[in-house]
Amino acid sequence: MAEAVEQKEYWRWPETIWVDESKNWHDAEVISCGIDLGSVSTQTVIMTDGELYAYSNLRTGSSSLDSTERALNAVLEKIGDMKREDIHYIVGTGYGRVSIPFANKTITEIACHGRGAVYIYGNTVRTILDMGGQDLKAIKVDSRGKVVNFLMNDKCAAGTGRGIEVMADLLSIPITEVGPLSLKVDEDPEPVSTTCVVFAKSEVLGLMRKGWPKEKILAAFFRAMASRVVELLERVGVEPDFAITGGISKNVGMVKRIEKMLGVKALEPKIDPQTAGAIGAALFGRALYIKSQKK
Amino acid sequence: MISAGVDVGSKFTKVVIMKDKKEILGTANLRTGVDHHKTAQEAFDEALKNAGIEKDDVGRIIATGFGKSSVPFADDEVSQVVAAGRGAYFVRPSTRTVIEVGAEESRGIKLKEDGSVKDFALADKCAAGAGSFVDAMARYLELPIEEFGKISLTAQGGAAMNAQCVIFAESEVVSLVHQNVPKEEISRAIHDAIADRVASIVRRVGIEDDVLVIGGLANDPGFLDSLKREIGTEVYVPDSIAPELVPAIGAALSE
Amino acid sequence: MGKKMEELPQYKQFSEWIENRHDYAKKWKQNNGGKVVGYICTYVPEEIFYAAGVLPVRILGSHEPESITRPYLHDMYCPFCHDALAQGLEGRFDYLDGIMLAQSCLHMRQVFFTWEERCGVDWSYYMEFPHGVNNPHASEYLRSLLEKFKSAVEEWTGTTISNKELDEAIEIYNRNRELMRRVYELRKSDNPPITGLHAMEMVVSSQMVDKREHNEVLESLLEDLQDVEVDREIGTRLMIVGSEDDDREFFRMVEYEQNYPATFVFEEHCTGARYFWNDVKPEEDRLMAIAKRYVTRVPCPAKDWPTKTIQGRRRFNWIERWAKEYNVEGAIIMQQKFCDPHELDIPALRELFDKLGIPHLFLEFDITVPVGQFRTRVEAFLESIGEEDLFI
Amino acid sequence: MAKEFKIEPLKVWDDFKKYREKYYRDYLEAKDNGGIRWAGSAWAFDAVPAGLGEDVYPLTGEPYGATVAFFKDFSLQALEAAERKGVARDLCGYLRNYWGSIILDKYVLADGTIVEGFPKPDFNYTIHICCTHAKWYHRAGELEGGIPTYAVDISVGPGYLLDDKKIDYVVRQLNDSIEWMEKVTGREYDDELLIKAVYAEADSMTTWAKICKLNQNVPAPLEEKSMFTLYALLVLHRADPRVAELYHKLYEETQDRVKRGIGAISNEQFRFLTDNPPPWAFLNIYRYMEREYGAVSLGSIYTFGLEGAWLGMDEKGERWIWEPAPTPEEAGVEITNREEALRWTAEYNLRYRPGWQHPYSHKIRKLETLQMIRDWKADALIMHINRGCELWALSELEVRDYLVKHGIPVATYESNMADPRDFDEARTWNVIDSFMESLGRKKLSKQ
Ligand SMILES: Nc1ncnc2c1ncn2[C@@H]1O[C@H](COP(=O)(O)OP(=O)(O)O)[C@@H](O)[C@H]1O
Ligand SMILES: Nc1ncnc2c1ncn2[C@@H]1O[C@H](COP(=O)(O)OP(=O)(O)O)[C@@H](O)[C@H]1O
Ligand code: SF4
Ligand code: SF4
Ligand code: SF4
Repeated sequence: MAEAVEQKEYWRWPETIWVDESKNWHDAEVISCGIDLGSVSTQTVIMTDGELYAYSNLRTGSSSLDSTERALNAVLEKIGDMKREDIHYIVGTGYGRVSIPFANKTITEIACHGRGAVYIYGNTVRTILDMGGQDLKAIKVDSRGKVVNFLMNDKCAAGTGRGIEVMADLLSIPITEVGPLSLKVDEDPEPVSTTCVVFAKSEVLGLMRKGWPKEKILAAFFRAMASRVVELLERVGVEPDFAITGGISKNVGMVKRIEKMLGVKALEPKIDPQTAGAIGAALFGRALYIKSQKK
Repeated sequence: MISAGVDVGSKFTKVVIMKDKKEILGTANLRTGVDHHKTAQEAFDEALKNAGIEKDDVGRIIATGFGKSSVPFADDEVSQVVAAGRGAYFVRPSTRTVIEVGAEESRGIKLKEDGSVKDFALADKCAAGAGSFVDAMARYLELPIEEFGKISLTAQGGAAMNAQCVIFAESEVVSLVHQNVPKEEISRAIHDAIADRVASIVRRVGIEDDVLVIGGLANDPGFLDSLKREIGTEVYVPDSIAPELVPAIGAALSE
Repeated sequence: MGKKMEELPQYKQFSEWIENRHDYAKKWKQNNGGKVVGYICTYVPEEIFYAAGVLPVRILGSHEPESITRPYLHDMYCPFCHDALAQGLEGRFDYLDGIMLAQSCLHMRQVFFTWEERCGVDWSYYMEFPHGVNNPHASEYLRSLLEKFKSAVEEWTGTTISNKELDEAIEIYNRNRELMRRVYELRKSDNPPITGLHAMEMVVSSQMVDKREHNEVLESLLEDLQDVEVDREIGTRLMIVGSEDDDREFFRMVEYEQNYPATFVFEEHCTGARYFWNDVKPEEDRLMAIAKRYVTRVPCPAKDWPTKTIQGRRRFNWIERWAKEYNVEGAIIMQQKFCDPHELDIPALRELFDKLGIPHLFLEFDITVPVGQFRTRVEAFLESIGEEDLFI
Repeated sequence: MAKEFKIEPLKVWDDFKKYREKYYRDYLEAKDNGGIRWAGSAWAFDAVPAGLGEDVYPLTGEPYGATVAFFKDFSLQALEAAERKGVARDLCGYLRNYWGSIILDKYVLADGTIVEGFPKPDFNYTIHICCTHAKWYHRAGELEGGIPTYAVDISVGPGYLLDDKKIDYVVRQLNDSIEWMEKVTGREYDDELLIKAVYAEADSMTTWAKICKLNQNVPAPLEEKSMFTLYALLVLHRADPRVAELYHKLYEETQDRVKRGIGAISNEQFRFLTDNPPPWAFLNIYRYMEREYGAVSLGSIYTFGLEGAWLGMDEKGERWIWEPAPTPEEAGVEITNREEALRWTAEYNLRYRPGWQHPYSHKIRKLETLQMIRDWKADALIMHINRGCELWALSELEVRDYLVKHGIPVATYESNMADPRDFDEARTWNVIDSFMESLGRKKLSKQ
């Protein structure tokens, strides 16, 4: 039995930790925290009186408890003098929200992305597409960011972030480059016929054998994925303004194709859209804290 | 005469060199690269080296496996089903049912008394019952694959996986981890899930003794254990040769 | 003050019946010396079996993963079928003396045929059943089929079924229906004393046990319900509409394990209202009376299409009525994966709820439901209906 | 060395192609001259609307769905359009192509020309036997903005168990449907035209059975891929006397081919049957079999039995008889009025259509298929596990098991008749090659 050589991890996307150095958190009345424990990534957001103050964006490890601890500690360390007790309210969201032991409350990622998107993009946003690690969500919100309607893909992982990671690995291209590379084709080829991640692998290998360049394969793959996404979006009905949150919003190959198929441009984010869920959670945290004080 | 079988699998490329269709002279097993052609050549060279012979000594080369058409130096091709059947019959002539589980594919083959194929069934779309599933899960639990297979044997059983798909299975594993389910139980649940899927394919051809399990996953004791339990009958693995080499043997045996 | 609602012994009884359904049937056989027949699909005219002293029990699945049906059933047949057939192949229904199908969807037929062949039963009966139940000739046609069916049962059991026995059976069945409707009636109140979980268990257990016994329990339940203490927060009033559904895990998750309170106030299922809502209206020709009941009952989507005109679906009128009467705030549209009859109605069903202004959530069920994935959806759905507090 | 057979193109081929092309165009243009358009299942009682006049043009849904499927690009658009409207992906593939066309408001002609505006029928007229038929048109009617729809329930059990009550049930509905059509169209119904159509229908269907039977000869005079084109007129408009006439021509020509030993392929050395509707976008499977293995597909219970009229199950339900069913003339029946015409068409269809027998037991299809293997001297069966039609999916795996137990080799591949996304070329060739090799057949190119 030959050794299975571990390849370079092309799927690894860059992690970030950020603090707004211009602010002094001691001035704030309410310090709220949102933690979005996703299947692929974990974001921790600290807000001071409903304003973004600090965040981290890290990979989710195989033990989520460690992941959240790590994520929260990473932000606190970066801030320097903030301790966990200084935070008034923590809201957990995301796939693993129930396993954040120190959260005061949990709220679904759907509500949080809706709320977070309005914070990031402004209150004209009506339709949000959240493209994350394992699922897609099409969310309609009102001007406050309250969810009016939503749809989620469930049956199939095709068209999700994990799927793109698998593809990046297979083609040995860093995940941050698959998007730009896929746009280097003049015209999109026919989409791959299986959007199934597992079977797309053999289809992709087949295309490689046929001598297709990698950008063409990616184009075919993203086109197939984008059409699944658009299908989901059109089922809730796209109303402008339209915005994309979640990790795949950083993949221009997907974003451009989705925009083209929909005939609608997505708003440009001012803040890392992967943090939308955690921002929403932190905002809810603030509201809940204020409410609890009134009682 | 010396013949060689080259099995270009989706993950590993295997070569077996045989003498007079009786004796195995040398073997090789390399990870299939993006360039199949190159891997096949390298694996072939390595097998020659192991056998201590030269290329010109080999009279006939037969390719099989999912990349069989990218072996330019082969004289002929044989389908995976026929190769697996032939190989299985060679290593264990009493075999009637062959269960092959490779990295991405699995199949069930029913053999006649003389070792020829009577019926077969391949995994359908969206069936994650194969080796890559194990690889992904082992990686997720941060266990070496050998370890991952072994610990399954010590489990009590009871945890279940519902996901149909490798990708979703990952999140099921995450949630099992969250529930503090011990790793051996998770391993067992994964093996049960794969065995379940493999069995449901093999049942299409009907399971008849003896059952021989081949392909890379036959190295995994946890899988074999779950499979036995699932189909309720004894299963065998080749005893003198690695189970993933069996299709390559079958290819080397082909006319 | 009465008992606490969750402690009512009748609720426990329903769930015990479901859990020990096989033991119950075996014991029933011993005690009554009669035959037990497994039926597939609620269009089976149970009254006729009952009149012949046969206990009809419904064949349902067990919600456990299985790997034994795929050699026979197409992958894209619904999970309920796979699950039901698995029970037969695993021998869990070994005690059955016979099985019967009243023709409904295609998937169920395959279960029946494969069961006939591979699960070993002495007697089996396939009854054609008009699919065009909205067609004026359906009752008469069904009556002719019932007549044949009745003779077959008589021959099988060596009895003759006279009007007297039919009347008795009709009465017991009607009584069961009426009692269950009365329990449902209580759910219109602001504080329903029964959750969807218990209501579903009530209906499912009635498909598994002797209706006489079931009636007794229902009667005592109605008595106890008069002054029961509702010690739970009702929260959002939900209705569930869709295919066969006896998945207790799901109900439990929604009503008992949610972040936000919610209660099902209505189940429009063939394991819910569709099963029992309509009575047999007595008339001289007993078979005609039975035929009319099954033709005019709340139809399943497999049979609900107009034979002429473009008018709507009969089932939708019921759904609309129930949604209003029970003051429904949100609907869960649940469907067995791959169930064609339901799928064909879903786009129109969504339009209906839109029209009624009732928010709705669509879920596809499998043999085992991914409770984790569903939890998020249900929670988000409940958040979107209520939870104004989050927005200041 | 294998024997070489003479081959010749079919002379009637062009006539069949032309009829089909004209059919879709006629439907499109029907309104220009005040004609009537109706749409419905290919299994609808085609002869009944014929009584509304000589200018009545049908559009049958399944063949339309298959036509769409054949043009992959358009099909993708249609399927996606339907899915966006919440139509589930596992529903009948034809239906999704059809609803998709309505939603896109585009109509495709036989040559692939895409016309803007899906032509709405005056009414939908269909039958219901699978779970889909009636609901298909009910919803289509809604999507089309309220087109009236009539569905005849024909799920009355297999032909050999028919009784008067069952036939009555169907005939009554047919009678009602005529009144309804008169109301919907405002036209007066002409019984003479009905009678003519009923004769033509039986003539077409029985003649097709006779043609299929000729394929029992070695070499087979026809192969299945061409038969898909040839049987199409039956699903389009079998009650049209011109269609009956074309089948007579085809029958004569095929008889002549048999007499002269003309084969469908020149190198016939392996004979197989298929099962279920094929993946329309990938009929190259058949060419692959011919080219690589000298294998000819003789037909299937689908091509023979969808629209062919056969005696079928004997009265006891023990034996399947592959003999053409009698036409009224052959049965010595004279049809003189509406009631007789409706009774004839009901009974003839219910009794003699193989496709209408399957949903009532596994046994029928098992006996039917095994008998077919024997009568047509086939070496094997290649089964398409079709995700696109749940009616034909019923029993298929039981049939497979039954054949294997009887020593008949069976291969299965998975795909979809009308959704090209479900076809996996590499996997399919893999199955076929494995299968042929396991039967000891080598590719001709490698010999
Ligand atoms: N910098 C990046 N460039 C391109 N893709 C990225 C980048 N960062 C993350 N992604 C994509 O986003 C996915 C993770 O999305 P995310 O919303 O964080 O998932 P979740 O919250 O569900 O865990 C990754 O799988 C990857 O495909
Ligand atoms: N020692 C082992 N323990 C467990 N699984 C193994 C072991 N060795 C190989 N495998 C499994 O076998 C698979 C490879 O099988 P193989 O038959 O060589 O694949 P293929 O021919 O499809 O490329 C790997 O994906 C791995 O999951
Ligand atoms: S295996 Fe493929 S088709 Fe199935 S759920 Fe996963 S990605 Fe989707
Ligand atoms: S859920 Fe649907 S497909 Fe399944 S048995 Fe019921 S009606 Fe049939
Ligand atoms: S599912 Fe099959 S039988 Fe039903 S309408 Fe579609 S093609 Fe016809």
